[in-house]
Amino acid sequence: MNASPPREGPEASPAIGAAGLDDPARARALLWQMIRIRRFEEKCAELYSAGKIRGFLHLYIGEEAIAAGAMPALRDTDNVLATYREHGHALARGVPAGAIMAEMYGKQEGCSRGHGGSMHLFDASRRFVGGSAIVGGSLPLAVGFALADRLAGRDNVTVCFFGDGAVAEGEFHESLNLATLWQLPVLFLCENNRYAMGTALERHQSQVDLAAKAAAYRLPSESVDGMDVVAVSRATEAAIDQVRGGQGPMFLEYRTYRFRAHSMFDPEHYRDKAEVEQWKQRCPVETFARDAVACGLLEASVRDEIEREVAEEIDAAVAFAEAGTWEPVEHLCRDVYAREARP
Amino acid sequence: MNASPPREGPEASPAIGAAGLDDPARARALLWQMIRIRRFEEKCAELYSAGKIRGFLHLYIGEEAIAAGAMPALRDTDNVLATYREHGHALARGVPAGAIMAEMYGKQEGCSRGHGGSMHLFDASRRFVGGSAIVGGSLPLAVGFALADRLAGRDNVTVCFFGDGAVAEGEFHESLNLATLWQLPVLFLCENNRYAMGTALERHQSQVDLAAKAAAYRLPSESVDGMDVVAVSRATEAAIDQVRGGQGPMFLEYRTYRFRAHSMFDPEHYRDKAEVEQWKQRCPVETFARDAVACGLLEASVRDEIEREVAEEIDAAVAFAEAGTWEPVEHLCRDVYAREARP
Amino acid sequence: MTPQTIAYREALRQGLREALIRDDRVFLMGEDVGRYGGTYAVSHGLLEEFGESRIRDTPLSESTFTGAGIGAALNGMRPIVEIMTVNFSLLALDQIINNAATLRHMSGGQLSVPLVIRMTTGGGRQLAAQHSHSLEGWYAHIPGLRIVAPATHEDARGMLLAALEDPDPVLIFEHALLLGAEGTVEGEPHPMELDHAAIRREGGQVSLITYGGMLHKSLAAAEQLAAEGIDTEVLDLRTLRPLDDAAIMASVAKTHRLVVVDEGWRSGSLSAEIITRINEQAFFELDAPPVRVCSQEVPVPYAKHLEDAAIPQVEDIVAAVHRLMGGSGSGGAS
Amino acid sequence: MTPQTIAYREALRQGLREALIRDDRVFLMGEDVGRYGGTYAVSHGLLEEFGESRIRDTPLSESTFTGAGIGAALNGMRPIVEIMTVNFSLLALDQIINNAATLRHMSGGQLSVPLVIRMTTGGGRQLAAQHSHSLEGWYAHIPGLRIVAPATHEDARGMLLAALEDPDPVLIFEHALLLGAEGTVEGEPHPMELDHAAIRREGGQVSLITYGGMLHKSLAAAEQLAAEGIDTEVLDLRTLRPLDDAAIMASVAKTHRLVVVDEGWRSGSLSAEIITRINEQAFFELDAPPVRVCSQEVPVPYAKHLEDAAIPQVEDIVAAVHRLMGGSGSGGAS
Ligand SMILES: Cc1ncc(C[n+]2csc(CCOP(=O)(O)OP(=O)(O)O)c2C)c(N)n1
Ligand SMILES: Cc1ncc(C[n+]2csc(CCOP(=O)(O)OP(=O)(O)O)c2C)c(N)n1
Ligand SMILES: [Mg+2]
Ligand SMILES: [Mg+2]
Repeated sequence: MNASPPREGPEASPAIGAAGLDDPARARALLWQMIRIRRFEEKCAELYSAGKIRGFLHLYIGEEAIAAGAMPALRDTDNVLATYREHGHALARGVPAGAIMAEMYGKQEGCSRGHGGSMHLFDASRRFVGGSAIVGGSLPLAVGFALADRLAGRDNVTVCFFGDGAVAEGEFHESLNLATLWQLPVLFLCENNRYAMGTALERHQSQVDLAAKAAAYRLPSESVDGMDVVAVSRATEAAIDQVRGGQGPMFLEYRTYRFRAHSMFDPEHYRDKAEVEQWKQRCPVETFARDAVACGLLEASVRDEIEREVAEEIDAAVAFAEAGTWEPVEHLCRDVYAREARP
Repeated sequence: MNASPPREGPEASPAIGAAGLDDPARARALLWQMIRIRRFEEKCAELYSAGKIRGFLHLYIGEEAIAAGAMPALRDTDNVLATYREHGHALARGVPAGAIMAEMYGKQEGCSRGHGGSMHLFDASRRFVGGSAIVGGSLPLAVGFALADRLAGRDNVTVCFFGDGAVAEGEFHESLNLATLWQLPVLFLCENNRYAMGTALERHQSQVDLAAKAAAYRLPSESVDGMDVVAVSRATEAAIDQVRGGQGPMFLEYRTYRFRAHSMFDPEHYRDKAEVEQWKQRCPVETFARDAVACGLLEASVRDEIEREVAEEIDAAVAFAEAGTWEPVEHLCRDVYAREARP
Repeated sequence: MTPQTIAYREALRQGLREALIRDDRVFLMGEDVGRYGGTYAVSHGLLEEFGESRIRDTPLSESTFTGAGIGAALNGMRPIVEIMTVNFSLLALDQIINNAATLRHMSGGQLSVPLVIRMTTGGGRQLAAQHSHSLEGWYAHIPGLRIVAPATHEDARGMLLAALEDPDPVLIFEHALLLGAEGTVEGEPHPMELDHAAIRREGGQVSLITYGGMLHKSLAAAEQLAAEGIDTEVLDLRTLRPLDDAAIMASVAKTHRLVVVDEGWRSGSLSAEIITRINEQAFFELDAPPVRVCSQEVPVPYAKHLEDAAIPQVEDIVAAVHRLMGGSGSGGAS
Repeated sequence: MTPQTIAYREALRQGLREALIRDDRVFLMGEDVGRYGGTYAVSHGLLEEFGESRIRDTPLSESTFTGAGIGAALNGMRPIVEIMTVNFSLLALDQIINNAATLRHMSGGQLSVPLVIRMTTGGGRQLAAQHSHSLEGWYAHIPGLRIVAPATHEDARGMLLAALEDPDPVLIFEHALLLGAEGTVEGEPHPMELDHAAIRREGGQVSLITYGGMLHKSLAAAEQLAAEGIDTEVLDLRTLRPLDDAAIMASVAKTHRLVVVDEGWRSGSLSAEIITRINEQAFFELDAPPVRVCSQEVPVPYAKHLEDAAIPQVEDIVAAVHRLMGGSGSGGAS
C-alpha cells in the first residue's frame, strides 16, 4: 500500500459510495450511526448554548463517516484511543449516549463520573480510552497498548485517532518510529480535516501529503476519502486485518473536513464561508443517504425511521443526564490514588 | 539533490579522496586540522586518565573529516551549533585550543569559564554555540538562529551538527518541519556514526536511510562519505551556497564511525572489535594523508611537519590550562542573571 | 489623560502592539496567534497590522517553536513566544530549563537569552485536568528564569514591555479567568518594572499574600473581612521569581499574621516557599502560624461544583483568616 | 542468612532481577538498558538472562517510550521505564503529568496506571548544568504520582518491588553518586514498603530531615556533631510524595529543632514544603526557626570547586546545625 498524491479540494475520489455495498442491513447501520452522531452533536451545541454543557466542546459534524465507518471493523477486545473531538468515536464504539451526555453535564452517572467532560470520555469496559486534550498525547499510549498485547500474546489491534495538527508534534514522529521498529499491532488513524484550529494544513506541514510523510517511517500508509463511509469502512477493515495478522503497524489518512467551528469559541476568521459550503456538498450523511436510496440499497422511508429512533435515543440520553446526580464534594480527592493516601 | 541508498558497511563510496583536490595548501590545511583534532583528543584521553579532566568526555576520533571538511565552508558571521561531542567542531571553528583545554580543566580561562567542561564549549565571538548535552536539544535553537538572520535580512547560514540518535527525537521532526515550512537558512548536519551510545542504527530507526527520512519533509537532502574529507568539504560547500542563496534549509548525512567508546565509561559490549577494526581501515587521517602523497599533492615530509606543529600547539594548550586559575567560589552565582537578582 | 476602561485581554493586546511598534526586533510566534486571532483573542488584529513576518503562526510543536525563540533571542532578536496555555508548556520544558534558563551561566556569561514566553494559566473554566494547571509557582523553582504574573490591567499591559527590556528569559503567566475582566489603564502603554511586589490594599491586622488570578479573590475576601472589622492587607507579588522578600517581610512585620493564597496544588506550592522564607527572615514577627489557601491535591475536575471545590474561593480565604484570627494556633491548610 | 555487602548498583540490579522473575508482566524499557548494559551498568546481564522482549532498548524518544509505558500499564502490564537520568525526563513531563498522574481521576477511577519509572538524579560528578539536576522534590508537587528516593541498599533493592505492587505510577529516583557505594542487604530481595519515613539515627537535640543522596552526608554530619556532643536524629523520608507527616512531626516533637537537607535548588524546594507543614502541624513545638540546607540557585557548574560549592556538603550541614543551636534565631539558608 502506498501513498497517493494529495487532493487539494473537496472533490470526491473515484467513488466507492453506497454503490460499493450490497448489504442493506449494513447500509442502514452505517447511516444510522452517522445520523446518530450528527443529531447527538447538534443537541450538544444546543445544550451548550443553554449552559447545560460547559468548558470546551469540539464538534465532529462533517467527519461522521470516519467513526461510523471505522469502528465496526474492531473487536471488543481491541483498544481505541482518541482525542478531545471524540463524541462520535465514543458513540460508535458503543458507549451509551446517556453516559456520554451525563458526562457533559458533569454528573456522576457520566462515563467519567463528571470528571472529564466533553474532552475526556472514557469507558474501560469497552476499551475506549477516548479523551485526550493534549494534541499528540495519545499516540505514545497507543504504542504501549499494542506493546502490551504483543507481549501478552493477544491478537488485539489498537487504533489511535488524531488530527492533522498532531502530525507536527514530535510524539507523532517518535511513535511511528517506535511502532514500526518493534512491528507493533497499532493502526494510526489520522483525521485530516485540513485545519489545526485556525492553521491550514499547508501552513503547518512542509509535506501536506500525510500518507507520504508516514511512509517515510517504512510502515504501510494510505489515504482514504473520509467523506465516504463505505471507503472508510473498507480501508479500515483491510488495515485492521493486516495489522491483526502481525504485519506491524499501519497508517491511514482520512481526508475530511469539519463543518463547524473548531470549538464553541472559534470565530472562524481563518477560512472562507465558500470553502465550507463547498465541502458541505459532500456531507457524508446526505451523500450516502442519497446514493443508498438511488441504488436501491435502502428504502426512502428508512431515513425517517432512523431520524425517529435517533431522536428518541437522544431524548432519553438528555433525560438521563438531567436526572443524573452531582458527586458529593467530599469525594473530590478520591481516585487520585487507588490506595488512600495523604499527599 | 536526492537521497542515495544506505550503505551497510565501511566500504568507501566511489572515491573523491585527495585526488579530487588540486590545491596543496588546502590539502595541507585539511590534513593539519584532522591531525590537530586527533592529537588534541588523544591528549584529552590521557589527561582524563590522569584525573585532570573529569565528568563526561566524548571523543570524536574517527570522525575528524567532518568538522575539518565542513567548517572552512562557513563565514565568520555564520552560526555553528553542535553537541557534547564537539571538540573537533570547536577547534575547526577557531576556538583556541588553550581555551578549550582550560575549559576541560575547569579553569576560568576556559572558553566557558569552567562552567561547562567538555560537553559545553562556547565561543560567542566565533558564533560557536557548541555544547549541548541534551540529544536533539540544539536543533530548535538552530532554527531560531536562522529565523533571526532571516528577519534581520542577513545572509548568514546556521549549521547544526547532531548524531544519528538525535534523529529519533521529536525535536528533529519538529525542527525539520518548521525550517522547511518557513524556508529558513539552516543546514542540518547529521553525523551518522551508526550508534547512539550502544544502540545500533537499525535498532533505533525504522528507516535507516536518514537522507531519505529527511527528504520526507520536502527539503533537499544528501548522503556523503564522512570518512572522506574532500567529499565532506565539497558537499558541505555546495549545501552552504545553496542555503545562503535563500533556497531554504538542507539536510546532509555524513556516514562515519567513532573509533573509540561512546564516553570514557563505555565498556563497548554492543559491537564487535572486528567491526571497529574494519572501519579503522578507512581512518580519515591516514587515508587522506596516503592519497595526498600518492597523487603528489603533498610531500611525504608534510606529515611530520604537521605532527610537530600540532604537538607544539597542544603542549601550549596544556600549559595554558595548567597555568589557568580557579574562579573564586564567591562568584558562583554570578551570571545566573544579567541583572543582579535575589532568587 | 483620563483612564481607559478595558478588558484584560485588551490590555495585553495594547502591550503587544506597543512592543511591536517600539522595537523592530520584536516578533510574536505561537500557535494560532495570527490567522485565528489568538485562542483567547489576545492577538486579534495584530497580523493585519504587522504582517506575517512578525506575527507568526507555528505548527503544533511547542518544544521547537520555544527553542526557536531561544535561538532567535541568542541571535539578536526579541521574540515573544506564546505557548497557548501552561498545560502545553510541559512539552517545551526541556528547552525552557536546559537551554533558556541555563545558557548564560553555562557559557560563563557569554550568552544572553532575552526571550519572553507568554502563556495563560489557571483553572475555573471547566476545562478539566489537562487544561487547568496552575504551574507558575512550580516554574519559580528554576534559577535563570524570571517569572511574572500580571494581575492588574496596568501590569498586563506594561510587564511585557519591561520583560522585553530584560536581558534574561521572562515567563509571563496570564490567568485565563481574567481575560474578560474590565479594569483601567492610564496614558500610553509603558513598562511596568518587574522587581517589586505591590500592596493592593493597605491593612494592619492580617496580610494576604497572593498574585495573579487569586489577587481578585483576595481583594474580595478583604472587602468581606473589612465589613466584619478585620483590617486586611493584600500584597500582590507580581513577580514570583525572584520574590520580593523585603515587601513580604515588611507586610508581616506590620500585621504579624498572614495567609498565602495560591492556586497551585498545596504540596510544594509557592506558598510553602513564602512561608519558609518568613520562617527564615521574620520568624519572631509571627503571632500565629502562617496559613495557606491552595488548590486541593487533585487533577482539576470538569464538573463545576467539583472544580469550585478544588480551586481556592473567596469563602476559603475568609475562612482561613477567621481560623487564623481565631488564634487556634493549628491553622490547617485549605 | 548473613548480610551481603554489595554496591548500590548491584542492589538495584537484584531488585530488577527479582521483579522480572516474580511477574511475567514486568519488563524493562529505556535507552541502552540492554546491549549497552545500562548507562550506569545497573541492568548489565539482564538482557542475556531475560531476553530482548523483556529488556527493551528504545530509540532516543523519552516522551514516547514513557507514554508507551503508560499505555502498556493501562493494558495490563507492569512496565519499568528507565529514563536514563532526571535531566532527560523533562522531555517526558507531559506524559508523566498529563497522562500518568491524571488518568485515574480524570476517568472517574476507571483507569489505573501501575507504572514504575526509574531515573538517576543528582549532581556531584562534574557533569555540568544539563546533567546534574535534582528535581525529585519538584516532581513531588504533582498529585497522582508517588515519588520515592531509596537511600539505602535495602531500599534500592526492595522499593522497586513495592512500587510494582502499587496500582499507581511510582517514580524512583536513584542518586548517581550512590551507585558505586557499598552497603549491606539481608536475605532474598523483598518489597520495602513505600509509606513510611525511617529514622536512620536516633537523637534528641536536633533533627536532620533528608533523603536520597543527602542521607549519607547527613549521617556523616551527625557523626561529627556527636563528637561535639550534639545528639542528632536523622530522618530518611524515603518517599517524597506522599510525605510521612507523622514521622516528621514526631521527630520535631522530640527535638524541637530541625534542619532540612535537600539537594534541590532552595526556592520552591521540598524543604520548603516540609518546613511549612511543620508550621501548620507543629508550630508550637519549634524552639527555633527551622533551617534548610539546599543547593545554591545556579545551574550546576562543571568545575569541581564550584560544583562542590553549589551542592550541600557535610560542612554546610554541620554549620547549619551550629547556627541553629547557637540560637541566633535568624537562621539563614545555605
Ligand atoms: C499540545 C497541545 N498544543 C495545543 C493545543 C491546543 N489545541 C487544541 S486542538 C488544536 C488543533 C488540533 O488540530 P488537529 O490535530 O488537526 O485536530 P482537529 O481539532 O482538527 O480535529 C490545538 C492547537 C493542545 N490541546 N495541545
Ligand atoms: C535527551 C537525551 N537522552 C539521552 C541522553 C544520553 N545520551 C547521551 S549521548 C547519547 C547517544 C546519542 O547518539 P547520537 O545522537 O548518535 O550521537 P553520538 O554520540 O553517536 O555522536 C545518549 C543516549 C541525552 N544526553 N539526552
Ligand atoms: Mg485538524
Ligand atoms: Mg551516533
